[in-house]
Amino acid sequence: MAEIRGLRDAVADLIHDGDTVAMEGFTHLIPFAAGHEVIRQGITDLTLIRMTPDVIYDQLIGAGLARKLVFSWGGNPGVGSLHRFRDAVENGWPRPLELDEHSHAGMANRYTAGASRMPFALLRGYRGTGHDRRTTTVSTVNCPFTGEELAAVAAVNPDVTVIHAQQADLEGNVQLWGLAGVQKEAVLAADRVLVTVEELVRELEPRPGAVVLPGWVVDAVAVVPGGAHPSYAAGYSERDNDYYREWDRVSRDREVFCQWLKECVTG
Amino acid sequence: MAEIRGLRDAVADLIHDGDTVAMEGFTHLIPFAAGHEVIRQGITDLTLIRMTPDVIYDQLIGAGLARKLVFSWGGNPGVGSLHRFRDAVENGWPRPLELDEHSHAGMANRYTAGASRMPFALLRGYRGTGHDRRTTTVSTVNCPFTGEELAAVAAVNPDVTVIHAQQADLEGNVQLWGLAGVQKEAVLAADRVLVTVEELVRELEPRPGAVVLPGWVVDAVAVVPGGAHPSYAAGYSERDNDYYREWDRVSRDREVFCQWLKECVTG
Amino acid sequence: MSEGPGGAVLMEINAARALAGARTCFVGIGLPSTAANLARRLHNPGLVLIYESGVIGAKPSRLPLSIGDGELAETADTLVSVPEMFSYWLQGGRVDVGFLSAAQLDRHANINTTEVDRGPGRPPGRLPGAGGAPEIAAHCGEVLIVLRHSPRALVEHLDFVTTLGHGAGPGDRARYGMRGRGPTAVITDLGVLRPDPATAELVLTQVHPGVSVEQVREATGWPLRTADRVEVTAPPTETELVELNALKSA
Amino acid sequence: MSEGPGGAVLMEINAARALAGARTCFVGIGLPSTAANLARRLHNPGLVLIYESGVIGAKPSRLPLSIGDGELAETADTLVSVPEMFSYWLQGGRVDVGFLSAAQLDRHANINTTEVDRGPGRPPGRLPGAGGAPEIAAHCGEVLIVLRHSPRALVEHLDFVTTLGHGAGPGDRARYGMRGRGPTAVITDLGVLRPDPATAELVLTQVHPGVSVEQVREATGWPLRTADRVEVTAPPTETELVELNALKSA
Repeated sequence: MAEIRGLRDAVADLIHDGDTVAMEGFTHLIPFAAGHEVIRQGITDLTLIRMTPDVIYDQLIGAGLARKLVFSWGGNPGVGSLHRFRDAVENGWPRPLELDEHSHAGMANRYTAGASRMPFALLRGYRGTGHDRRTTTVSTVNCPFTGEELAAVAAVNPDVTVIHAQQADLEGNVQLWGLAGVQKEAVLAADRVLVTVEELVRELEPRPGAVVLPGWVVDAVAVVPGGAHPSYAAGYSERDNDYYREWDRVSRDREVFCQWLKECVTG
Repeated sequence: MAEIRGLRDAVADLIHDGDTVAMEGFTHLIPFAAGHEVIRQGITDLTLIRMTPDVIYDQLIGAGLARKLVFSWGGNPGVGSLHRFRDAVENGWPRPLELDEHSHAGMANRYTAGASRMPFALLRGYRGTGHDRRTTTVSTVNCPFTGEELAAVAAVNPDVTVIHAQQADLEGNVQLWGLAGVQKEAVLAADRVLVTVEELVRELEPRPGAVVLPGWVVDAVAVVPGGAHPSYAAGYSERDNDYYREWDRVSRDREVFCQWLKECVTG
Repeated sequence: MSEGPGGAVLMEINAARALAGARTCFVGIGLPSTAANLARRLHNPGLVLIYESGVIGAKPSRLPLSIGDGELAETADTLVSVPEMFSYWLQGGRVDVGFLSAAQLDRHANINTTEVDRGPGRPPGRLPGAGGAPEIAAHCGEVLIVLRHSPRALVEHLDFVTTLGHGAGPGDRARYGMRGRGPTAVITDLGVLRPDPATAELVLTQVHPGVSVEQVREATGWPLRTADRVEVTAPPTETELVELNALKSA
Repeated sequence: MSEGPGGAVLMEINAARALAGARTCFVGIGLPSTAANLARRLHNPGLVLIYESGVIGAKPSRLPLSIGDGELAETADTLVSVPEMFSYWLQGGRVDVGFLSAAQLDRHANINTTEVDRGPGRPPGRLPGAGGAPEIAAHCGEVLIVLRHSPRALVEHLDFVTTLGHGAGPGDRARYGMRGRGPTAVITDLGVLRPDPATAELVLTQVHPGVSVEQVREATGWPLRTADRVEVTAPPTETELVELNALKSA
């Protein structure tokens, strides 16, 4: 059963140096506050998994905490490049970043396989592209019924998945609604799960389109209102598009970034 | 875009002799009225697909319209045997019934593969059982990453899928809620789709746990209040458990069944 | 006490007792449903009932007739699609205990619910088939089998293997890549059988009050071995009987 | 008219025009989103906008900055998970038209959005990567590519193949099991290129008003072939310009 606890303790207990960590959220409900807590605690040598490593992973990468990135689209949505990600890949600053690179469909299937506790998943994809030559996590299988060759992608099973949701009740049952991304799969694929929530409620009131995660698949719930900012939580906040635009300027320069890190996170 | 039409015309247009037909609904929302219309029109030589061929398929089988059944559990839930199904399998009455028999997990995966337009799906299952010796739709593949042997099941792609739902709007967008079974997958796996609904509404009001099917994946919507009876439609009706119990008596005897067929369906 | 209502009650109560430590339970209709709901009332109010119809965390006030009854959905923590149920929750290893029944059961706890031979000149008798059983047996942390004891049910050879229990003996489950422990107890109206850790063969470990070991042997279709010490099931407590009656008459 | 705002507007308007007959459209951010939303306003109000974030049937009143903007979700016919979007809806063949952009595009409409060479002694310049593009190109009924015309974008050789268009020529898509028709038009700020049915090589079929064929050739990194008859794009209508402005200022 999920324990309701403080963010600092939950992060310290659940995320360790060298872990494989997925912080998911497709534009919506991105667990920024938890990511910043990881930076504050200096938890390092992480393998970071995320379909869309946007600003939160740019920050973790820039802080030097990631040794590897498993992903499918690394940009600042609607703005441009992720400069810290680029600097790590192109120049190895502040440290080299190993990549395991997929398409969205491939990553979605990898999470699905992980949640289903299968070693791999099938899709029609990748063929004719350069991806399979750069990764060991894409292969092919032939259909035993039709003979057709299909793409196979290895499951991902993070050590820890971190997500942000709108609500949890006192028993740690979690409800999120709006764009639900790949969060359910990322949670069920993981060994340990941390959920930050906007608020704790006495009882979860069923909502259209909601995903409910029973407390018994979650290890810890931390109440962090605004914990998705500059991403948003439908019903609680709006996406801070200015922050994403401003990030382009902050992240472009190593010194400006380091200054930001000190002022806004590690304090 | 789905056309709103009468049940008789919709069935006549969409379901033909020799078709592979899936009428889905896991206890809830079983499209009985559409099944009875198929019986009235004498559409025959059908391959019937359904995870739980309960009383509706017992009736179609007893009426002699099915040449093959693709399924995973053939009983009268909570009551006992499906006597018409048994009579067809054991005695070939009123005609022999070919079987393609799976587990629930296998059938669910077959629909998922069908909806995903993949030729097959993977699961951990079937191994050590007798199923794979009786069907050509179970095989094995080895994981290209771990070498592990896994079960492969062939996709099902019905010619027609028929489901019952609570509501449609005037453009044929469909909403169903409560136990959603495998209906979305059965619809998306099919070439043609007929949905009977409890009522037509001006606008679908989003509901917790609802499945929404856009009108452009549905061919015809027919308004048939009570069209799931003796199954039920959450929010509209209750399951008629007495009917299921009484079916045991009606179906046990060929003559009583034929009498019932004439009195209650073909008129 | 012999076969009959008394034994049936102890079968239900014993099954409920076996759920004392479980967090999540995959429930079928009939006796498993009775046992799981009884456990919630008696000693495990937090037990999460999962039904293959897509229901997680049902809290029914009365026993459902089918696994798709409306009350299961209405009282659930969450509803999921049937494919999700089988992939993420059952195959995903999220269920501690599964309940199964059997038309035929062999000494290694393999199960037949597909068809039974009825002798020469007659076609096999058709049963409902697999349903969720093969994957429940494969993926749940452990499986409890409940059935009425008779030589026609506990047989030397299955007419069809619908669901693998312990296969042909130790190692078979691992060889087939099954992750759960498989059947850990067979609870009947006469007593309880458990697999011998060394051979995976079911042995009699417990008889219900008033039932003799001999009686159980006679009701078993293979030469039944008994544990070194066969215990006697604790008789139903007043509370157990009261709650069972309340559940059934609700 | 040359490269510049006029051409950019015609690129957007042409892309919107190309959606006149589509029922469903897979939309990325930027120009595709502008084109799709413009098509809804101009001539295809029933066009179903699908975003890879899980949104089916979005009806935004203003242009979203990201594919996960709240308004997309709030105005949708339904929301689905990202795995479902890619499996049931995109791979399931439910989308008529997909839009893609490209950092590099070759003559067979293959796309690079992964990395570009920057010359000796410098590491390749890193781009965002694949995202949904490879499967959009594989599964949509057809794909429209929109990008600004330049010799650095329309290149002789891709530095990396992120997304397969027509591979090395006719037959490659079929050989790789791809079901959609692949790229059917490349709409730039100078004109429109379409694959020659015989060779699958992109040829110039249309120039925007005031743009010469020679200008397009100079802006293309491979020796560009032209169709027998190169048409001139109809200039933007008053309505098209008004609606485009309204959309952008909303």
